[in-house]
Amino acid sequence: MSAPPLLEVRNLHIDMRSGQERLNVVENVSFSIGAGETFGLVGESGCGKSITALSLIGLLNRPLAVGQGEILFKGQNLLKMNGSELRRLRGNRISMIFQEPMTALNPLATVGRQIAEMFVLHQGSTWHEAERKAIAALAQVQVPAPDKRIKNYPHQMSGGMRQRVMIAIALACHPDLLIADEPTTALDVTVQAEILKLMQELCDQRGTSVLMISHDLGVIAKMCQRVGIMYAGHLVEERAVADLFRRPAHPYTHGLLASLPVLGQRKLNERKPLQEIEGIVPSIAAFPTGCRFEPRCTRASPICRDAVPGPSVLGDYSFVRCYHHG
Amino acid sequence: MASQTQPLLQIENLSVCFPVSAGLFRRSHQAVRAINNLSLSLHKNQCLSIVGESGCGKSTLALTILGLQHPTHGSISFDGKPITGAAQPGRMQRARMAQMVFQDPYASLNPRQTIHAALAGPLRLHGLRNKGEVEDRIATTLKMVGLKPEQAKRYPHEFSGGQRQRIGIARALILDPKVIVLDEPVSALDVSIRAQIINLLLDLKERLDLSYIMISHDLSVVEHMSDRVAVMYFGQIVEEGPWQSIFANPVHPYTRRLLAAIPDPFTIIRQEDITRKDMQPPPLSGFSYYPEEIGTHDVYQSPPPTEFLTVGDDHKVRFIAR
Amino acid sequence: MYKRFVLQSTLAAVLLAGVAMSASAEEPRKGGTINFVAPYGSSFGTLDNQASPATQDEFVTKAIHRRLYAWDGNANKPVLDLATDVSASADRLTYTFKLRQDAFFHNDKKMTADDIIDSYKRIMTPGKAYTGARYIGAIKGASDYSDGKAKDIAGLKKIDDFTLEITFNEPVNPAFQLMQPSTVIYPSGEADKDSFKSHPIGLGPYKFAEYIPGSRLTVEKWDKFYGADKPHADKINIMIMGEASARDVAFRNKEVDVSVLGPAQYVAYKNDPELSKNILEVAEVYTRLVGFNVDFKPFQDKRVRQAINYAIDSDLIIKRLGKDKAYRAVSWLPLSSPAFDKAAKPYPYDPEKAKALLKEAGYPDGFEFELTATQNESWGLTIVEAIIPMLDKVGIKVKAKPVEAAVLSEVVPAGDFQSFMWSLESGPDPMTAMQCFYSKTSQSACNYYKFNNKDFDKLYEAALSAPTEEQKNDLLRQANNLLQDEAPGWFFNYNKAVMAYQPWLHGLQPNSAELAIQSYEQLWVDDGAPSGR
Amino acid sequence: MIPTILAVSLLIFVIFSVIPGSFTSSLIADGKGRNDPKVVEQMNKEFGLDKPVYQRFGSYVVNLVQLDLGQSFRTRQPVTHMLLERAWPTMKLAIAAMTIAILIGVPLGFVAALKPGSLLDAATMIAAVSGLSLPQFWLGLLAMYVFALTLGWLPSFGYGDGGIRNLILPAVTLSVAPLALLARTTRAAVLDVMSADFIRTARSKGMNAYRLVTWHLMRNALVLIITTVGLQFGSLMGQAVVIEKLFSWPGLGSLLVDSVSMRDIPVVQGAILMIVLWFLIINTVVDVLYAVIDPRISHG
Amino acid sequence: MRLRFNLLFGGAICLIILTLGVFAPLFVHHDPILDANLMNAELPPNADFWFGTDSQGRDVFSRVLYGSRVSLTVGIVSQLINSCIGLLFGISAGYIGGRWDEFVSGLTNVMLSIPSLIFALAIMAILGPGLGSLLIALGLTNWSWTCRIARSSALSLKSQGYVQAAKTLGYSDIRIMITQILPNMIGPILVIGTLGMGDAILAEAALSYLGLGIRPPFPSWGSMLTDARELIAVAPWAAIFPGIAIFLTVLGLNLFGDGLRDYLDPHMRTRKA
Repeated sequence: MSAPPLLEVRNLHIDMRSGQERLNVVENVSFSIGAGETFGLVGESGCGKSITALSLIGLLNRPLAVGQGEILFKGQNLLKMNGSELRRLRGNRISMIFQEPMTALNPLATVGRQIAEMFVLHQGSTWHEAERKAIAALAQVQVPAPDKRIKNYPHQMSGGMRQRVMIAIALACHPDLLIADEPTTALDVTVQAEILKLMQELCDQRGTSVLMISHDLGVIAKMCQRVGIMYAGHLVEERAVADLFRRPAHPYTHGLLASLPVLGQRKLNERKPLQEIEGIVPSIAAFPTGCRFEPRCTRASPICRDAVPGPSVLGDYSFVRCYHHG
Repeated sequence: MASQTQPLLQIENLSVCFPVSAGLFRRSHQAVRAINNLSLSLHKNQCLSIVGESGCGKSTLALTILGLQHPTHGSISFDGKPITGAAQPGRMQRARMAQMVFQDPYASLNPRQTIHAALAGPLRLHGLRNKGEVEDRIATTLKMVGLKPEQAKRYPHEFSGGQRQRIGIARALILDPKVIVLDEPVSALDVSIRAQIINLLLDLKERLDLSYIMISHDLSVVEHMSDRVAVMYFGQIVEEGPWQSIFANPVHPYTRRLLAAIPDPFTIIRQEDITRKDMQPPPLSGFSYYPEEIGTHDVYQSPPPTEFLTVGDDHKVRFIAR
Repeated sequence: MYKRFVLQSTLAAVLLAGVAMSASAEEPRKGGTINFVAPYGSSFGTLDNQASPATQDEFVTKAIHRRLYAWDGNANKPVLDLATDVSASADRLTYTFKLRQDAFFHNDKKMTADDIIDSYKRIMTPGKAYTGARYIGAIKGASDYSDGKAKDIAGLKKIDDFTLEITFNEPVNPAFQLMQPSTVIYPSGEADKDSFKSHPIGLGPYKFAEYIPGSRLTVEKWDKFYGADKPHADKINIMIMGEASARDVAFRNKEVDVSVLGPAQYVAYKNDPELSKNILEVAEVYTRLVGFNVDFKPFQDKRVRQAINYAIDSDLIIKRLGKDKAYRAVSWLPLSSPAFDKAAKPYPYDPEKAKALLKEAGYPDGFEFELTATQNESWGLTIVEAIIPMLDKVGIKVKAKPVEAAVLSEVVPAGDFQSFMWSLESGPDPMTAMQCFYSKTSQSACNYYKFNNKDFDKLYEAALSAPTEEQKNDLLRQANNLLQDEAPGWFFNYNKAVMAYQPWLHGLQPNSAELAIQSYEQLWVDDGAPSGR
Repeated sequence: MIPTILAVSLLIFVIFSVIPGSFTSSLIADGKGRNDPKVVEQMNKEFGLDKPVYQRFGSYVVNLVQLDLGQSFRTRQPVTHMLLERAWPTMKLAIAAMTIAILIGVPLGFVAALKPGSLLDAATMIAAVSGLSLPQFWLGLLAMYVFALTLGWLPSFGYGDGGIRNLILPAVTLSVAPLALLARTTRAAVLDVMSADFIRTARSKGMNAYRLVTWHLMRNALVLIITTVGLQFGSLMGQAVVIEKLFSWPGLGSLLVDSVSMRDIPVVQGAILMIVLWFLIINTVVDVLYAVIDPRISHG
Repeated sequence: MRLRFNLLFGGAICLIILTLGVFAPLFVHHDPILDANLMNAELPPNADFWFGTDSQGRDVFSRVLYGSRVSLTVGIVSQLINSCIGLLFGISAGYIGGRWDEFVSGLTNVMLSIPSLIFALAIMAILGPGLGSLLIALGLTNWSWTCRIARSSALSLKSQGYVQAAKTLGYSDIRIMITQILPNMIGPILVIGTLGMGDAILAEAALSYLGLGIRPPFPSWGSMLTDARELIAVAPWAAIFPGIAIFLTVLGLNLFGDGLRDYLDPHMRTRKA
C-alpha cells in the first residue's frame, strides 16, 4: 500500500473509569486500513475489539473513554473533532453495522423510515425523496419487493432481512469506511453466507473499506485482506490473511489456529484430540502486567512477565508483539 | 456399523405439534409441527449429531428425548423399554437415563447456588444420604471434568465461561446417566476454549462409555465429534448416515448448502476452492428431493408424503415421489 | 325526640349581650348571601326529610320545610307553626287544629288540611319504612293503614280546608310528636314524583335552588313565606363540611359564615383576640357516658361501678382534654332538665376510695374490661385514651375496642359489649329520658345497661302517674339521684355546643333547637360581608 | 371485562354481607333517639334485608344484568342516578390531577434522565421520592393552610360553582403521588431506551441529540410511560377517597366513604363497580393506545 | 454516585428508625401510654418532653418512637403477607401456566381494579379496627404487584437452562419452584416489598384518617397524625413530629428500594462494568 491509508489508528488507549480506578481496556492499539481494503479484527469476547470499533466513531459510553492516541481518518484526527463535525462524518463517511439485527433497529419505526432518515440527515432530501431512495437502497441489498417492504416494521422481518436493512442503512450514503461488528454472529450459517456475500459484493462495487470485527476466523479468512489479532486489549499480531493462516507468528494465534476443528481434516478410524490453549482468558480487572498472554503461553519466559513486548516488524503493515515469535 | 445390536435409544415416528394460540382471526385447531414423523436411533457409545438451523425443531427434539416435552405421536424407547406414552417413567427414573448439557453456560447454572449445592442436590434427591459418599462423588466428578474439588464452594459468577461449561458437564454426569444430550455445547464459548471442551467431551465418552446426542449447526465440530449425523430441516430428517459418508458424499441439497456455507479459514492456505456443487448427484429416479426448494415451508400445512430411502451404506435421504 | 339547648344562666348574660343585643340594635338588612355549614357528615342523607332521622338532614329541613309544630327555644317548649289554634278533647285523645291560611308551597299552591293528611299518609305508606312512622304511628289507625288493612288513617279527619282533627291512640302531647323533622308537610301528590327527591318543595322560608350532592345545597328566598317580613337574606348556601380542620381553614379564610367548633378549636378561637369576639355557646341535652353491661361479672357489683366513677378525674378531662367544652355530668338527666337536682354533687376524684371499693368487692388487684367506643374526640376513643392511665392507677386495665358508629349502635342495643361509650340524648322530656333505666324497657330499646332496680322502678312508675308536673319532676329527681348512686355507668359530661360566626352575620339564635341548626329566616348579613355576597 | 366485573361484584357482595352494622343501626348512631323495632322490621322488609344472602345476590345479579344497580337505602333513589351525579366531579378531579402529573412529571423525568447522575437528576428524583412519601391528607391540609389561609389565593374547600378555582387545590394534592411516580417512570423509561441498541444505531447514523430524542427516544419511552399512566388513573380513584373527604369534594369517593359508614350497601356496591369499570375502561384505552404506538402489538 | 447514595442514605434512615423503634425503651423516659398527665397537656417541646406533649399530656417523643414499632410492624408484616400471597400465586401461575395461570391473572386483575385502599377499608370494617386487622387488611390487598412480577419472572426463569436441568435431574415441580425459581426472583421481590412497606405505612395513615386505624391508646403515626390534625393551630408539634416520622421512614424505604433496584438492575450493572 503506497497511498496514505484511509484510516490510521495510532497508539489508541481506552480506559474504563469508575471512581478513582482506571482500567486499561484497550492499550496501545495501532492499525490502518487502506482505501477499498477489508481489514479484520479478531479476538475473543472482552478482548476490546468492539470497543475499539465504537471509539472510531465516538460512540463510547461512560465509563469508557479514549485515554490517548490518534484516530486519523483521511488525515484528520477524529478525536480532535467537535460533536457536529463528527456527526457529519458518522453514517455519512463512516458507518456501522451491529451484531444484533433484532435490537439494533427501532421497533416502532418502519424500516423504510429508518433507511430514509439517512438521506434526510446527510443529503438534505425531503422525506418523499428519501423514501424513493430507500426503496432503491433496499433493492440493492436484494430484499424482494422493496416498495412493499419499506412499510414493514422490524418485527415483521426475519433476522437475515433485518441485517440486510442494516446494511442498506449503513451503505445508504456510500461511506468510505464500513465498520461491521460481528455482523453475522446471530444468524444461521446459510444466511450468514448470503449476508457476507452481499457485503463483499456491495463494498467491492463501491470501493468501500471495511473494518470487519469477528471472533470467527472463517469469516475473517473469507472476507479480509489483512487481519489484526487482539488478545486482552492488546493487538498482538497484524498480518496479511494468507500469511497469518500459513505462518502464525504469535503463540496465541498459533494456538488458536491449531485448536480449530477443521472440516475435512478428520481421518477415518483415527481421532486426534484437538490441540488446546490451556487456561482461561483473563478478566479486565486482572490483566497481567507484561504480555497478557503470558500465563497461558507455552513459550513464556521471565521476560514476558516484566514488560509488554514491542512490535516486531515482519513486513509491510505486519508485526507481532512477542519476544518469542516465529 | 453396529446396526444389528439393539439401539440404546430408539425414536420412532415421533411428531410434536404445538397448538397455535387462538388469535382473533386464526382458527385455533391449527398447529405448528415442530417435529414431523421423525425416526432415529442411537447406539451405545456413539455420538449422533443432529444438524440444522434455527427453527428446524432440533431443540424440541432434545426436550422430547429428555421428557420435558410430550410427543404428539410416536414413541421413544430406552434400552428397549418405552419411555413415552402410558408406561412412561417418572422424572426420577428418567434422570438416570439421560441428561443434558446446555448451550449457554451463563444461563444454565443457578446463580444463587454454589457448585456444591448444584451437584449435591440431585444426589440427595436420588437417595444418596451418606455425606461422605456425596462429597466423594462430587469431588470425583469435578476432577473428571477438569475442575478442582475445592472450587465447589464457589458460585457460578466466579467462573469463566469454559469453566461453567465444565460444571454443566459435571452436573450432567453426576447421576451417571447413559445418554447425554449436548445442545450446541461449544457455540457460546470463546474460540480458544472450544478445543478444551470438545476434547473433554470426547474423552468422557470413552472413559464413561457414554452415548451422545449432539445438536449443532457448526459442521466442523460435528465432523470432529460424531459417529452418525442427521440433517434436520423443518421438523424432518432429510439426510442421515455415518459421518464420513455425510461429509464426503452429501446428497441432499440442503446438506450440501449447509456445508458450502461454512466459511473455512484454511481454504486460503490450501489455495483450493472445493465447490461441492459440482458433485451434486441427481435424485433417485422417480423421485425428487424433498423439499424441492430450500427456504419455503409452511409450518401450518402438513407436508406431502415422503420417503426416506437408502442411497449408500447406511445412508438415507428423504425424497418425494414424483 | 330532638335536641334542645339550654342557656347556662351565667353565660347567658355575656352571650346575649354579644348576639341578641347587636341584633336588636340595628334594623336587619335585606338581601345578601349566607354561607352556612352542615358539619355533621360529608353529605346529606336524603332530601326526603320524612325518611331521615339524621341531624345533618335537619339543615335542609329548617330551610325548606315546615311542620305542624315548631320548637320555641325561648319558651323552651313546642309551639304551633302551621296552625293558629288547637283545642283538645277532654280525654286528651283528639285535637282540632285551625290551620294557617297564608302558607304557600314553593309551587304557589296554598296549604290545606289535605296536604297534612296526605303527608302523614305518605309517611305511613304500606311497604315503606319512613322514619317519620315512629311519630305518626301514634295516630289512631295509622298502623292499620300501614299494614294495608285500611284505606285511610282513621285518626285524621278533615273538617274543612283549614280545620283538621287528629285522634291519637293514647293521651299524648301531640306537640312532641308533630314537631319532629321527619313529620314535615309536603304538597299533596308531589312527593312521590321522581323529581321531588332531587327538587323538594316545602312551606319553608327558602325554596330549593340547587344541590350538588356531597358539596352544597343552595336555597333562595321564598317571597310568599308567611313569616312577617322574613326571611332577610336572599340566598343561603349550606356547605357540607364534615372535616373539622378543613372547616377551620374555611372559616378563617372567611369562606363560610359559621363553624361548629371542637374542643381543640374552641381553645384556639377563645384565645384569638378577633375570633373570640364572635362565639356562641349553649348546653345541649346530650349525656356522655360509659355504660356498663351487668352481664360482665365485675360490673354486677355496685362497688366496682362506683370505684370507676371515683377513679376517673372527670373534671380534669373536661378541663384539659375537653377544653371546658362540656359541663360535668351529675347522673343522667342534663342541666336543663326540670328534674335536674341542682344540689346534687358529682363523684369526687378519689383513687384511694376507688381502690378500697375494689378491694371490698373482691378485686384488690383490679381487673380488665373492654370498652367499645367510636372515634370521637368528645365522647369516643380520645376520652377512652385519657381514662386508661387513670384506671390503670387503681389497677383496672381498659382495653379499647374501636368500632364504627354504625357498629356501636348495633352492638350496644344487642348487648354485645362489656362497656360502651356513647353520647345519648337525655332530654328534653325527663320522663322519656328516664324510661331507659326502667327494668321493663328492653336492652334493645334503650336500657343498654340492663338496669334493674326495684326502688328506681317504683319511683318511675309513681312519676308516670303523678298528678302534677312538680310531683313528677320531684320523683324523677329522686330516681336520678338513685341512678347516680347505683352508677350503671360513668356519667361523664353534658355537651356544650360552640359555634363561631363571622362578625357580619346577625340574628343567630342562641336558643334554637340545636345550636348548629338555626332558623334561617332570622339570619341576616350586614355590609361587612365579603364583596360578591 | 365481564368476568372481572362479575367477580368483583361477587367479592364486594360477600364482603358487605358479612360486614357488622347495618343501615338501620346507623340511623341511631348519633345517639339521637332510639330505633323503633317495628320501623326497623319494616325497613328490613322494604330493603329485602330479611331475605337470605344467596337470594339477595341472585336478584342483585339479575338486576345488574339489566344495568340496574338497585335503590339507595338512604335516599330511595336509583343508585345509578346517584352515581352519575357524583361521577363527573371525580372524573374532573382525576383528569385534572393526571393532567398536572403528566404535564409536570414527564418532562421532569425526561430532563433528569438526559443527565443521569447530575445534580438536577438527583434533586428531581429526591423531590419525586419525597412526593411519594407524604401522607396525602397531611399534604392536603398543609396545602390548605398555605394556599388558602396564609396566602389567600384559592378557596380551601368545596365544589364552588364547578369552576377551576375550587379544583386546583384538591387536584394538585391528588397529583403529587402520580406526578412523582411518573417522573420516576419516565426517567427509568428514558434511561432504558437510551441504553437500547437501536439508539446506538441512531447515533451511528450521525443524528443530533434533538432528532435522536424526537425521532427515536420519545415514542419508545412513551410505551412504558403510558402503562404507568393507565395504572395510576385507576388507583387515583382510591386515593381520591381521602382527598375528596378532606376537601369536601362531591365525588364518588366521598359518597363511597359515607355510604360505607352508613351501610348503604347498594350504593357501596354500585360505587365500587363504577370505579372498577372506570379502571377497566382506562386500561382498555391504554391497550388501544399501545396498539397505536407499538406496531408489534397491532400486528399480533 | 446516585446509586450508592440512595442505597446508603435510605438504608441508614431505615436502620436508624428500626433501631429507635426496637430499642425505644432505652431512649425514652416517659411511658407512651400510661405516662399521661392531663396537667401536662399540649406542652411545647422542652427539656423533659423533647417533642412536646399531645392533648392527653403524653410525651410525643416517646409516642413517635414507640409508634415506629407499629408502623414498621404494619409495613413489614403486611408486606410479608403480600409477598407470600403474591409469590405463591405468581410463581405457580408463571411456572404451571394454563388454566391456573388464567385464573390467577383474572384474580390479579380483579384485585388491581378495586383500589386497594377501598378494599382495605372494607376489610377493616369487617374485622374492626386494630393492629391485627390492619395487618390482614393491608396484607390481603396489595399482593397483585408482587404476583405480576413473580409471574413474569417465573415465566422467563422457567426456560432458563438450570430450571430445565433441574427437571432432567428429577426435581419435582414444587422443588424447582422453591429451590430454583424463588431464589432468583428475590431481588425484584425485595424491591417491590421495600416500596410496598412505604405504601403500607402511608395506607395505615390514610385508614386512620378514615377512622379505621389501630386500637388506641397504642401509638401509631397515622393515628397520632389524625388525632393531632385539629390541634395544628394550638400544638403543631403533636402533628408535625409524627408527620416527619412518616415522611422520613417512607422516604427511607423508597430511597432504599430505589437504590436496591438500581443495584440489582442488570442495565445499571452492565453500564458500570
